[in-house]
Amino acid sequence: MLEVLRINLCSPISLAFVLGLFARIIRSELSLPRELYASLSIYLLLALGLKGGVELSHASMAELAWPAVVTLLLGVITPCTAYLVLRRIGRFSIADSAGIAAHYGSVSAVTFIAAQQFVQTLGFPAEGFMPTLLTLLESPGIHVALGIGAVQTARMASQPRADGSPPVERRPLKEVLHEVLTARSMILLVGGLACGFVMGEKGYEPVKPFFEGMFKGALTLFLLEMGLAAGARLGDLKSTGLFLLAFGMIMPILHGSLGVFLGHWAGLSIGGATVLGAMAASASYIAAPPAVRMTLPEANPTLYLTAALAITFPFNIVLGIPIYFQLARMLAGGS
Amino acid sequence: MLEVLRINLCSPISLAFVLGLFARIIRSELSLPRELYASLSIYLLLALGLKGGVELSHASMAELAWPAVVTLLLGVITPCTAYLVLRRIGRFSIADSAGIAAHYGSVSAVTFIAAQQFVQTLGFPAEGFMPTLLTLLESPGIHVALGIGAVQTARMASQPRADGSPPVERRPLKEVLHEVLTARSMILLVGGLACGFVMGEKGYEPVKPFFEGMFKGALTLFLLEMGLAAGARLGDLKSTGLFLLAFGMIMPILHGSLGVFLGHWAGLSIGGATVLGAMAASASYIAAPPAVRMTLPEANPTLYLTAALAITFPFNIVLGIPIYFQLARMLAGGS
Amino acid sequence: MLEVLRINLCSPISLAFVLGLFARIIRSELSLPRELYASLSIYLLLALGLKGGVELSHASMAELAWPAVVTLLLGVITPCTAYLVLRRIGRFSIADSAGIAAHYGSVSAVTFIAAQQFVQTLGFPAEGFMPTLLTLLESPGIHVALGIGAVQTARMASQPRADGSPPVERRPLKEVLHEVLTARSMILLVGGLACGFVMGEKGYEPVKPFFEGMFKGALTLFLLEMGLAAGARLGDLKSTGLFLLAFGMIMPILHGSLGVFLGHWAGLSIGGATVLGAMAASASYIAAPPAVRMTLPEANPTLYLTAALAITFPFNIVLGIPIYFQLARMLAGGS
Amino acid sequence: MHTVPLTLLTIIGEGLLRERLITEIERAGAKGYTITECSGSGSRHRRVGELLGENMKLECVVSPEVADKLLGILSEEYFPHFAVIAYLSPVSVIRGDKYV
Amino acid sequence: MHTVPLTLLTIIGEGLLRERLITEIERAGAKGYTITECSGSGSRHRRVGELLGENMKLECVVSPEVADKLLGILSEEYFPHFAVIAYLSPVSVIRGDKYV
Amino acid sequence: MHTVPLTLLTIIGEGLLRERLITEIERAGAKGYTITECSGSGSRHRRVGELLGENMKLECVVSPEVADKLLGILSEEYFPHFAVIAYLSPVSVIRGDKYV
Ligand SMILES: Nc1ncnc2c1ncn2[C@@H]1O[C@H](COP(=O)(O)O)[C@@H](O)[C@H]1O
Ligand SMILES: Nc1ncnc2c1ncn2[C@@H]1O[C@H](COP(=O)(O)O)[C@@H](O)[C@H]1O
Ligand SMILES: Nc1ncnc2c1ncn2[C@@H]1O[C@H](COP(=O)(O)O)[C@@H](O)[C@H]1O
Ligand code: NA
Ligand code: NA
Ligand code: NA
Repeated sequence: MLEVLRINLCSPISLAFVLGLFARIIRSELSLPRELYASLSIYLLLALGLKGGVELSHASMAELAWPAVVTLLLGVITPCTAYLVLRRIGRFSIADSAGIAAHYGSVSAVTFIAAQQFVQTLGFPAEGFMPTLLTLLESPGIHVALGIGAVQTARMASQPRADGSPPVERRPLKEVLHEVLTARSMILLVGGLACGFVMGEKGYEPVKPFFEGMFKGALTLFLLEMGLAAGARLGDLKSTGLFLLAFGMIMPILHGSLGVFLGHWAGLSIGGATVLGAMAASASYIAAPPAVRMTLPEANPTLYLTAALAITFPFNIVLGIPIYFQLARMLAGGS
Repeated sequence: MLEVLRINLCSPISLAFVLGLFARIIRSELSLPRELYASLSIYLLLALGLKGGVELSHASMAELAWPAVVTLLLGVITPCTAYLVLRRIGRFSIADSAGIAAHYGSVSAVTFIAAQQFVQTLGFPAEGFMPTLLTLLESPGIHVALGIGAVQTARMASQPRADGSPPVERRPLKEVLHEVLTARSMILLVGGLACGFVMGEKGYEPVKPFFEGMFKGALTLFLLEMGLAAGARLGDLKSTGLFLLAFGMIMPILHGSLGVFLGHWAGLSIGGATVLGAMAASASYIAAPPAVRMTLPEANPTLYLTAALAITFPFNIVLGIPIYFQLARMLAGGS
Repeated sequence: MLEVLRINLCSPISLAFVLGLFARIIRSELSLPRELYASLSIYLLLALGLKGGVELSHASMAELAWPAVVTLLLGVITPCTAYLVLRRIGRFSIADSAGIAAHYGSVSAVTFIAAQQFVQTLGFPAEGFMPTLLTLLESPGIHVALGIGAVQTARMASQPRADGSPPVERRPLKEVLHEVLTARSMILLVGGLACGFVMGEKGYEPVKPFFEGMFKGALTLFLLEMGLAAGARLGDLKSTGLFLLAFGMIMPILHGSLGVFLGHWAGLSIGGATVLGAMAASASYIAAPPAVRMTLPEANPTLYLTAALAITFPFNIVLGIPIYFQLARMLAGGS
Repeated sequence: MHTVPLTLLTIIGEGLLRERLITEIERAGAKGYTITECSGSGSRHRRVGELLGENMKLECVVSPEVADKLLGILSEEYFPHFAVIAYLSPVSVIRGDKYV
Repeated sequence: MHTVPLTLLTIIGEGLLRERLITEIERAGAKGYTITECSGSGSRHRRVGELLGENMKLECVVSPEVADKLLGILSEEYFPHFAVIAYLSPVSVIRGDKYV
Repeated sequence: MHTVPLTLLTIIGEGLLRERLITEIERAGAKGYTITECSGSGSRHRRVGELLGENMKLECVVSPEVADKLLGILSEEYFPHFAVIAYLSPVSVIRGDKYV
């Protein structure tokens, strides 16, 4: 385990993240241009999709079926457990509980990629169809949690305006769904998968140096920015309290273990189960925040952004992934 | 022909374009940062120029002469045919006809690149000096069309102001020429050609992984953005009318065939003739729009932008290039 | 010497710089997006650091000691010589002299990289720990020069405000130091060195295609932008006068020769001494300008920006580096 | 030139609200608007373009009535939950009918 | 502080006009200007930074006379063909002679 | 809506001054501010985002007293050495106590 941890800590990904964190802690002016951040995330998601699509063309439906089912299951269970823990034990308001739960029900693409790279480095590559599972896990959790929030606050019943017109905010659920399904990350991932699937190995060949050769380097740069973003939130840790700190590290272990178990049960390899565990354990900080902000404006953004970005993300990158891997290996050994 | 079409449709370039188009049609929020778009276009033009320059150092003046002559000829003929068709058959206003003609008289660098990649994939690489022809075709068509517009409207005779000073807009032709010749795309292409020529194979070697290895991947990303831009214009198709829709697909076939014929006649290979055809068939959406907007402000931008970007560009990428290739192959077979 | 000059002039780096310069001279609208410039400089500095860190893990403290000492020495001597020449011979004001001296006491990372590439191309690679020296030379010169300026003008004694509060500008020296030490370029270089050191060859392997394979191409693009920036300052040459023009070319030769001598004396190879010479000869245009602007607002920015960017930078890239190389070779031959 | 006095309504706040606020002002009768990206700080802390995006400034030239109506909507439905401020300033335009 | 009343002229429109409008205002006597990138919508449809580029906002502090002269030029030569609007607002500055 | 008259202070100048100016206005009593990137030209030549960075526009809604105090500081300590201008304009806000 210690050796696994050491390898993980000395990877360019972890080091870049730590460098970013460190730069913020010593209050350096270093910052990546916003457009570079956006460009890198577009590149990473599209590359992930393309590669996944090319590999998907080799996979059979049968292989995919059970993993897909357990992934969707995770998308329903994790927002509920997160909500219950926050509301009952943490005593957060309904809006705050639902808002944070939406983040933990969804998934962080970078955590996914980091887990994928990690198991590959150790010689246990995950299944080629994992990016497909990633797309399945992205949105259900957000909707489940926002649904809980809506039902609990009965917020939908807000009054029409003096002149009889409905307030702009009261958007039909269809609209929210459309927004999440057509979100940038969805289009790039699903679109990439489709394009990769259609072009196949042969079409992929000429663009491989760009989308595969550069991938790890681009990811390193991206994690520098993630470190900077997480570092900027460290100061908020004081105001968010000890409970959230514990939540942000224990919840991932619970969700991650569940993910590993279900993945193993569904027939995934050690690498695949590890990655599914990391997905379940991760909290979204791309898709969830705007959806929550617009639908549950009463929820305090500091809470969910800090938990997802400054606690759970680094926890998973540094400690979580090796733990899920260890667990997956134990399970595989025992089966 | 069908096989050629299939190969073209399953290439990363076409698929990325379709993905962009699709994202706009389902009203996704996906958009590439403007700076990424600008960076990619700078990269593509410079890479094109450098590569072309390195290869130009192997070419003899004699080989280049006739192809250059027919290229310039195309730069004079195509804006005139486009203008006449628009004005006489389409019954567009003088300004609109001249404005659209300026776009079809110039050339789209991305269409050029797509054609180049296409013939290369099929094993019929175009001549190394093609980028030189691209630079020759970029500006004449714009000037010819704007000249026609100016003469026809006698717009140059606008009144001086009350205080006797001339209006700012009345710019001497020299200025317009300077603008087009020093435009970004010109500098990058011509400058790249010159740099590539001077550095030669040996100087090019160390930067090859960047400028050549990444080229197709970067092009794929660029076409995603082109698809988004074209998709944003699809809605305007309704207001621009059926005639422009037909024009945007038939004119390229005519200009493209002419280009292939002249290219073949001037001694170009099958690949070279195909690329020259694609150049003649293509409509500019980088150099032409601002020149037309500033010189012929009465022309409706919706018309020329929609025709060039939402009709002719996709038509060429998906159908046109394979057609010009088929034609070039027939000509070569019959000669 | 002539052959060395020719090789240098036909390198992609020099050619791209000249292209940028040329584009500005003919008043082209070409410009790189600011974010691309920022992204490239982040990439170059981080890549430089990482590579240097990986190689540092092979170096012994003993090898590094003397080169580090002479580098720090250069950081103290060069701002003083520059100040004296400017103040005594050039008759510049105290603020202007100190401001310009701060630039010549610090170092230009791009000049460093260009020198490194140059000696490598010629088969005389510099020591792997050179980036470490670069970080040592970045800040001392700025502080020495600003210190001279502060002492000479006794500017620190400015009056408190009417209401008794101190003016915002009067920052304790600790703050200025913090700013320079945590500046973007410092974090990226030093951070990159540390990360590279920790990850070692094995961790570096997967990100090498990105950080090493793309390096020269990215540098080429960056020099295009440098050419544009230098070209934009050419017009100011008229107002800055002949003395500064001479200063911007003679000072680098003096500082460069001193650097080569000290480097040779400290045991550096021909390549290493050349690079140390180029570092000493170069003038900073990243770290120094904002520090000088904020601390010595009376100093005229046109003077220091034009000298550093439009005179000394191109001089070093085109002529200086080959000269320092020639000198280093002579010294090595004579020893 | 003959100018007409109108009101410039400036709304500054979280960029996420962009589409929603555009819908609001168009429904209230604004004939156009201009949006600028910005950053800033107020009672709800410094906001400088993090994960939830930058601030934006939305400006529209409208009649005093439309401005008043929009201020009402903003203060009731936006000020409580979102980081938003709004203010009015007097402007003079030519072709006043373009804006009302 | 002693302040002087002057006029702030704001011109919003297609970014392509940048150089031409700068020439206009300098010829009319403006001593400085500030340009911001923006996007927007008006009678000539939504313009959000497509192929013809974004909108821009050009602001200059000028004397009322210069402002009036510029409004005249804009309304005659620019409003008919280009997507442009302009408005005036009252401002107070110190060192008033800097602007006239 | 019931609105309160306040003052909008606009400061335009070198982007490098950002942090220093924020400190100034906060010390003077401003409760918030908004910053926009811009470029421009004035008596100290055209400045378009070169090595020393672009210009910035800092806007804050404040009481007339705070505005006056800030104009004083600016004109004494900033106008002589830095490329900066500042002007005041009248605005109306609701929830006026938020700004003072
Ligand atoms: N009422 C308005 N308020 C604020 N900005 C406007 C308004 N109308 C137009 N604009 C801006 O001016 C540009 C040109 O307007 P137009 O000529 O009406 O298309 C638009 O793209 C907007 O940025
Ligand atoms: N007094 C002020 N002057 C200028 N802008 C302000 C002021 N107060 C707030 N803002 C802007 O309005 C946004 C939201 O303010 P708030 O709701 O107070 O957090 C801030 O992020 C600032 O951009
Ligand atoms: N008359 C003006 N109107 C609008 N902005 C101005 C004016 N004069 C100067 N500026 C802005 O203020 C900055 C500094 O001006 P200056 O100190 O005159 O060089 C310029 O770069 C412009 O952005
Ligand atoms: Na999760
Ligand atoms: Na054409
Ligand atoms: Na130096």
